[in-house]
Amino acid sequence: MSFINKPKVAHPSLPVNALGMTRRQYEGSMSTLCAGCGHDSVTAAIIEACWGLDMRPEQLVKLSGIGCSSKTTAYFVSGSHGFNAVHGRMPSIASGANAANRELTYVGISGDGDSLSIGLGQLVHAIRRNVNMLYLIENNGVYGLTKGQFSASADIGTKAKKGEVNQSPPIDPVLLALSLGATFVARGFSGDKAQLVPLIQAGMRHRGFALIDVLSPCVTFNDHEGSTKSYTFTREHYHTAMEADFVPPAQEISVDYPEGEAIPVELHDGSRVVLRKLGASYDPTDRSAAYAYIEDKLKHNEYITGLIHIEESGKTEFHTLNRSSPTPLNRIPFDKLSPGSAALEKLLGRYR
Amino acid sequence: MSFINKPKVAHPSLPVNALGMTRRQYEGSMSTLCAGCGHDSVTAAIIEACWGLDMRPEQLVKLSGIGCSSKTTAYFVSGSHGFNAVHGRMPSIASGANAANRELTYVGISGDGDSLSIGLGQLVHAIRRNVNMLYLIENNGVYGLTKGQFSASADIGTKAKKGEVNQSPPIDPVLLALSLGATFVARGFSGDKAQLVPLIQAGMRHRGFALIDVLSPCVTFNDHEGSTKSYTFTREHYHTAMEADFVPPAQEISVDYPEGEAIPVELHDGSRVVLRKLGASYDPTDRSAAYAYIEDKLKHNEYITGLIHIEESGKTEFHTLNRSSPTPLNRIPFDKLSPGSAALEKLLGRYR
Amino acid sequence: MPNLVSAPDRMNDFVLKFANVNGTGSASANSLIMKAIFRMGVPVTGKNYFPSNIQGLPTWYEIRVTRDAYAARAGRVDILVAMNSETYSKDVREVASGGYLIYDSTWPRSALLQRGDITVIGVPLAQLVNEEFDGVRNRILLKNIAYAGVIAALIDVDLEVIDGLMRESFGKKPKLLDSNTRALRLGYDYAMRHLQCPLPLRVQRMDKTRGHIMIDGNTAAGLGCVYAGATVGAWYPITPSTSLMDAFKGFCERYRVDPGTGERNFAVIQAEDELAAIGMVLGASWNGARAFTPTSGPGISLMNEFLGLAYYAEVPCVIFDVQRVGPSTGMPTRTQQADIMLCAYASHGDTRHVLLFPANPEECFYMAVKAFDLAERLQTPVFVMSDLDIGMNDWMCRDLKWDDAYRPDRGKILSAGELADLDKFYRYVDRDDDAITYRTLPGVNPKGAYFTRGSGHNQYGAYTEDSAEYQTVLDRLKRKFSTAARYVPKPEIVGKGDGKIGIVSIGSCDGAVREAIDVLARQKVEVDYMRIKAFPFGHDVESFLSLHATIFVVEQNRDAQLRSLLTLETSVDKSKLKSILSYSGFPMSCDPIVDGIRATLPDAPRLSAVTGKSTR
Amino acid sequence: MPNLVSAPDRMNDFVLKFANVNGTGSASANSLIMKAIFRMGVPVTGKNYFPSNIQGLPTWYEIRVTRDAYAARAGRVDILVAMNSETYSKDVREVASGGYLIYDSTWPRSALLQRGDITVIGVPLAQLVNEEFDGVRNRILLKNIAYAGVIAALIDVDLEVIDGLMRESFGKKPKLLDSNTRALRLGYDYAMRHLQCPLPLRVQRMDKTRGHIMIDGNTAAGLGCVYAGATVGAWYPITPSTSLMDAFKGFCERYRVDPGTGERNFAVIQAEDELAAIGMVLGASWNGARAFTPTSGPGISLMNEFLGLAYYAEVPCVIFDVQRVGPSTGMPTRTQQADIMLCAYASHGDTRHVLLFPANPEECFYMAVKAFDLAERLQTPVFVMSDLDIGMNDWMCRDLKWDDAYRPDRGKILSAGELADLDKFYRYVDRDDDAITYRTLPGVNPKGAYFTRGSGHNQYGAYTEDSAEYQTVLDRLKRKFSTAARYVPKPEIVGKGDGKIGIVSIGSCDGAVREAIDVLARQKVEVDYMRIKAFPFGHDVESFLSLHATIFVVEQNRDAQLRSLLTLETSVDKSKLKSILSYSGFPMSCDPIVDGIRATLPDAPRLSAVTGKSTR
Ligand SMILES: Cc1ncc(C[n+]2csc(CCOP(=O)(O)OP(=O)(O)O)c2C)c(N)n1
Ligand SMILES: Cc1ncc(C[n+]2csc(CCOP(=O)(O)OP(=O)(O)O)c2C)c(N)n1
Ligand code: SF4
Ligand code: SF4
Ligand SMILES: [Mg+2]
Ligand SMILES: [Mg+2]
Repeated sequence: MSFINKPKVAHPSLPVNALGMTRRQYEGSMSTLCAGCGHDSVTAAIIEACWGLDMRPEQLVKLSGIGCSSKTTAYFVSGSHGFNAVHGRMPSIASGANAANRELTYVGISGDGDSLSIGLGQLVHAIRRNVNMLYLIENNGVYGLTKGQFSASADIGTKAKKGEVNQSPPIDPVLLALSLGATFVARGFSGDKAQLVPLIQAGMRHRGFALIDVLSPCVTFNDHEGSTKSYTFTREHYHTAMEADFVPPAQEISVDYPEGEAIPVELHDGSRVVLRKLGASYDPTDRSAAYAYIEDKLKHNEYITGLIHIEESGKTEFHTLNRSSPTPLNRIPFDKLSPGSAALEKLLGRYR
Repeated sequence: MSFINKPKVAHPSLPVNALGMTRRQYEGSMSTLCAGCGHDSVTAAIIEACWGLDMRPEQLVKLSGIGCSSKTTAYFVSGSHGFNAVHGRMPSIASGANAANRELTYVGISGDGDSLSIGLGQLVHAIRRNVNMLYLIENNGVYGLTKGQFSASADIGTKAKKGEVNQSPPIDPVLLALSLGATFVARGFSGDKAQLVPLIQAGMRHRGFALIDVLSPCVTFNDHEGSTKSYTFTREHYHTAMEADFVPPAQEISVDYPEGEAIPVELHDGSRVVLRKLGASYDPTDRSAAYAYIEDKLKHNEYITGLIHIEESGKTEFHTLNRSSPTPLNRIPFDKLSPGSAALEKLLGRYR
Repeated sequence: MPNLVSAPDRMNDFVLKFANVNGTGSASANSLIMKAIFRMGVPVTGKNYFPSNIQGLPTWYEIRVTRDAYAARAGRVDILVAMNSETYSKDVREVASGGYLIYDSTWPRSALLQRGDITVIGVPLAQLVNEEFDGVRNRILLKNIAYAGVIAALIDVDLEVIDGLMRESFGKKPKLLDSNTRALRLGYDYAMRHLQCPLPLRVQRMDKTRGHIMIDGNTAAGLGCVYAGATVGAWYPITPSTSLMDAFKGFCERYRVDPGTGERNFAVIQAEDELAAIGMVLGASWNGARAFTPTSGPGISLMNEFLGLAYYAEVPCVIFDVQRVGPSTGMPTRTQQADIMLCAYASHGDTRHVLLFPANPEECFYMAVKAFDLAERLQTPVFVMSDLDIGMNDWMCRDLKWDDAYRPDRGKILSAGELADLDKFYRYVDRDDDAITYRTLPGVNPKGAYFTRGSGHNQYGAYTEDSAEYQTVLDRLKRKFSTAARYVPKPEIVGKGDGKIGIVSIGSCDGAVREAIDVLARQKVEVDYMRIKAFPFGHDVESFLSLHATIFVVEQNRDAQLRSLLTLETSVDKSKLKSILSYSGFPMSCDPIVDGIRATLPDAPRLSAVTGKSTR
Repeated sequence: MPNLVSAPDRMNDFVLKFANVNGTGSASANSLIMKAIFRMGVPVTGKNYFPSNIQGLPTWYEIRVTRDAYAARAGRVDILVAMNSETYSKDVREVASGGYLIYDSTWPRSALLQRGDITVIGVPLAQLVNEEFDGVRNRILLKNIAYAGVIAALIDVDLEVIDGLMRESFGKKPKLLDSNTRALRLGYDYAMRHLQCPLPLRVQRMDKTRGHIMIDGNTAAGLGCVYAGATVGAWYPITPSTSLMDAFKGFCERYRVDPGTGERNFAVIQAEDELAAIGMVLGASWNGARAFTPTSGPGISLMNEFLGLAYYAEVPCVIFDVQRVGPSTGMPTRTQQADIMLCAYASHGDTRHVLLFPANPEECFYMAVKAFDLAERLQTPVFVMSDLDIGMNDWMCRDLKWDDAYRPDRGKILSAGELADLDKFYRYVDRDDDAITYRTLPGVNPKGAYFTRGSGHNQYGAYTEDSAEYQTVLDRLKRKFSTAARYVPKPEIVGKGDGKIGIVSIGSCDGAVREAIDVLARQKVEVDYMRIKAFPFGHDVESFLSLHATIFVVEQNRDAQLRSLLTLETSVDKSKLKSILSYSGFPMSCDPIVDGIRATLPDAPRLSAVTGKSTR
């Protein structure tokens, strides 16, 4: 059984969604991040996305590692369970949780340090396993919570607050995910909520591992002149290549797109994302093409944003490959799990 | 000071190298691997390569993790120090060792399990750090030492000895290294020693991280019908795209290559690799091109072998970026390291 | 030929050891003999001493025929089948005086003629087999069956029984059945014709194995997980724990797959390493599934950080530590009990964990089930401390029984209804005064939502850096451990329990201890015995310790880790605790125990040379 | 205004606490005051209680003015500068009766008028600053300096001294110097004009800080690594250890870079995680460099597997564990001593590790050097067990001294020459009967080549699965630990050493213990004190324990981990060991010690309310 908590005071002015819930009811506890931190904007986008999806709070599971970014799971949808794991190990927690109950919506929030340094192995293998979840990296090029060391996503030539210049090649989460065969790869910018919300909604509804790399500047340690992850630099260098509109199941596709420009993709729950190429010269369903395009742009310091690649068959999703029963494993009645005394008696023959 | 051990009995029939050493003197203890294991052929190639390079045994450092492949460091060059680390963690040992003494030649031997599962994070970051070493993966698609479970390099559709079919996308070490900006990326086959030896020699002389993925079949657990890592399958599906000849410093390039076909690359010690394209339609110094080519071929189950990509500037090599003194850190006289009492006295002013 | 033992003496009471090369398929021949003896109603144990390698190195298989049903390693060899030229000389030395050595006389072995006090029997096995069969691999395999035939004749194993076993294994493969039967006869007939059969050391039908099975601990534990209703298993392969997950998977494919749809009621995840494996188990348990991971020492070391999270955030999980020889990679195919301290206190900060100590495969089955009940009841990690000897060797155990009335103890989980009735849910408030608080599962009711974290939290589940709030939770966790002491299995006590000398031990030492007690009894030395089954230690452990003046703590590690745990976690005066340690990597025999205890007795002539080494 | 303390009493003896919001730059203002008092020759300590967060949460800075030079937290507050509205009410409650509270009266604070037993002083700081300066950020920063000015006036800090300090920090930035000086005057003049200055709680010049410095333990440890000749540092950032590597790097950039070529005689590697960090340290040490890693609890948990390898393969390495509150992520910005058991026995299998326990920054410097000597001499991991209180707070210490005659003890490393003379080198043969064997470095001589492995090996360094060979090495490792006991620093013993009552403690408890001893002395209670500096414990530790009838073990964790280690690793009867535990996360004060000891005395009225809480 499940339970919808009605808006305590049905405030007439506040718009409600199909569950009769206001945006407020998707909020969490107060953020303790620095004023202006990109992560708070991402939190706002997630709240908007959940409200728009008419998400039942109890259907959502929030997971994270350790870092300023990882703290944000406490700042949205207080009606959902949250699991703040240890540093870099959230993917394994998410994989296990998802194995136990395939019905819920899993959202993992991580940082570039949490995901690309200590957590790289787990991230890569969660992608390989195609765990059905949205994995969102709040990417700021530094370790915020430990006061600004370079992370593995720091670009060559970027300058640290104390002046040090990074010279090691960055790990780009988008290229990484593409090279590993991820079925949903997107990039966003904390400063562009309009673009981010539908990406998050599509990612939540995608059947399989959906990675969104969100450029989310750290105002305290990486927002200065010479940093390639500052607000200014990001604003100047990000380009939407693949605009995505999200259309819920019931709804009609209202906007009418110019002939041939729109690519609608149906998600497993019946909702659709409509992709529109903005200058991008490749087919978003062609992974290799996407890789080549992104990599080429990165060489010129251009961050391509939008829904970069999608493959919606769900063929390799974890439970599909496992042939798991449709009933979540944590709800299968005990008598279907335990073979009982008769079977045991029979089995013992093998060992005599 | 260093020390050359002369052939105990200068056996006239056995050819000797510039150090007066026979191939025998580059051997190690007796292999305990299964008869026919691909890894033993790789060991033979390494012995040949070291002999051919007139390598002083004490100049070589052998490192490995845990696995059948990782055992092989005991089977070559008994005159070299060996470090058999814990499972998947050899890259960090190698990075530290290399930091302490930049003068020696570091060879890391690993397996697909050791490198792509438990060890993935360390491998990736050693590549990023561009540690000056040869990293050789003896890739058989399974965990040999633990009796044949699939590793992360198992191809989609490959069949296990017990019949199970793998459906998770493989991690290809070559694509991984290319996407991370590795400066020397090659692939070989344990069954093709002629191709492998010069690759190993070039990898040892390359200034920076040199990765060689060697297809090295496991006769006991992954050499059956239906496996894509069996001898038969590999023989049928590997194609040399970029032949590499190794030419030691002193030597002339003897072979005369047909006009325009040969691309000589000078390595930092003055030796050269001469690359010859065999059908490959890309420039081996162009990383993106290499990536696209390899990835496309892999889609059709074709393993491209040879020296796939090389960038010899050494610009991002660990010690270059660190601006380390040319004298190895482990040999700097103590008085150059410890500032002494006067300096301390002066420093204390800060803290009053 | 010399024969120092008189027949009736050693009937159904001797040790048979096979020296082979690994990867040559000798295992099936060896277990054929063992199984046959078992089916003749005679108790046996089988111990496999194999290398950490796949092919070509020495490997041994030891069958103890023990009419008294002792479970321990005998510590002597009466009949040695020397099939590995590499180890001939070493093997010859190992045979007890008056024993027998069988070798392949196809090639002359002067080395074997060294000893006059044993009987050396040559059989031209290779020659016989090569004349009869072709194919290199085929000949290697059948040579094993051939020597099995020779042994059958020599120790008088009922051919009918062996035939039955072979029919069962090759039933569907008539060709194989035929060649194996022929190979067996080849050896059997040769022995009957040329050797004096049977030997005085021989088998005679008894009725002591009825109601028993031969099984290894990993198989039993895997089966226990199926019966406990575990649905998620995450692991990373490591010897000697690998076969536990193989077993679980195998049983699930048999019992958990819908015949119609092929849908599976389980998920086995091969993780990328042990850090991920335990993470998956935590995620699944937190989400309401029964989940577990099997591993060994190195895996436990890697799980340390997550284990601290599980302790502090109170997430149930079950870990099987099939211990092997440490430190570090150590000897992966040898046995030890050296992870006790690590598991009891795993992770940084103030932590403590629940441990169960199975003594044999039978207990692996029951304790696997118990482990899940305890983990969910106590909301904390529970370790099942098995070892290579229990996990990978064949033990004779009583039939496993299952009570169909059993229902899992899921502990304090609030249902949707209970949540609806609550006006507010707080995760870490001690409502029942047993230091165990209520938890909720995702997907049930937004009122149950809470935030699980390894960072400082107060009893309401909120983040805190406040000392008092932090201490409230930490102090309750300490009290919870006292609650745990009441829930875990009580020790097994043998003897009046108040004699002067007491032995305290755990797990796979049990067989050796019981045998030592018999040996000592025959020497008029009386000792009581307490086998501890779990940590934390309860009242019974305390009282046994206080009732005995001298206590010998028997365990398989260098640093007396069980003794350390007793010293720290009970009120015992440690000067009372004497250690008897065995950390050779081989399963324990009774000798060191007998010697150790006798050495402390006033009138102690070292009798073990006679007593200990004799199996009776 | 009420004033319950008479002036002379509290001269140079009171506690000043600043309540701020983190990320507002209050730190510089607070340390300005502390440094000024220090320069006036008056002993001080500064303790920073900050949140695990970057900006916007409450943070406190506590300055103890202590003419008796006590190092511990006082456990009381006399003057509170309440600059954080969020915590006003909590802060007000904390002021000791008769104390003072200063707040920003720009906005009325009715909440402050709750207490009649303290003096509340309002200063319109925001108003003053806003009138004088512009720029949001600028005003926030200068407001801090302004209240520093107010405090200077109230407690009579010499303005000259403060000006001097400001000139030093802003010397090259005249604009900043000017605005800061003006802000300081702003507060100072206002106070002089409107408030009764100075307060009875005030500072007066002394000459007790000559030959001393104010430094934190991480800086001192980082400096120690430079002086010890460490060339490779590998780490992964984690509070509270991060500043140790920052310091090392900073000093190296000053002392280890060739001015001409810019070539660097060091390498600092930011690893991808702690598993890699310790791996790099092992690789570098194995290869002959002095290498180290600073970390905290979670890092130690992750290093467990590698630590077992280092122990068994005998690879030197130095680990700084700057302990924080556990378990799990715990409270990263609070202090504790709860990794003792983990570090002593880290990793699976039978292992044991060497620990050093610095008590203050001064010892961090010397013990850093000692750690490298011990690690190389003993060829094993050595842990320096610091904590957040020592590592990140400013302590008054004696000047650090360096003996230019010092040469590193590299231990038993065979030179090229020695190797040439050997006919054969064996890595693990105990040639000197001290259980320490000879090692060789790569690149020197092929005769020195050996194979380092965590798998079973014999004394010749060869792979083995043979019990006897395995045990030979494992037994020597155990003996090596006894050798270690002779090499590590001896305990520091205060008192006759044979009184009835003894206190045993470690590390940062030292200040609180010494103060408690004074308090008790004034109550005619005599106690001896042993501060343990290292594990394994040597003879001196044993004899102190045996000489005292009652022993109080004082430590900062829940589970009495030091007491546990003493119970296991000495012959002491544990019933003699009483625990005094503090695990609130705040540095220890003398109160619990005084209370704990008095409580056990027959005639014990709890005096601490008076004694403990008073700082004299
Ligand atoms: C095992 C472990 N090592 C180190 C830390 C310290 N630590 C906390 S957060 C963090 C990095 C966070 O960086 P990122 O993931 O990018 O998050 P951000 O703060 O930048 O949003 C580190 C190193 C830790 N908590 N645990
Ligand atoms: C921490 C840890 N986990 C698991 C193991 C067990 N183990 C040993 S080797 C190995 C896999 C080896 O596979 P690979 O690297 O491909 O080497 P191969 O044997 O195939 O050459 C595993 C899982 C271990 N030694 N240590
Ligand atoms: S430090 Fe950076 S990442 Fe962390 S909260 Fe502040 S702005 Fe955000
Ligand atoms: S098991 Fe496979 S990988 Fe290991 S030695 Fe045998 S053939 Fe080689
Ligand atoms: Mg970040
Ligand atoms: Mg492999």
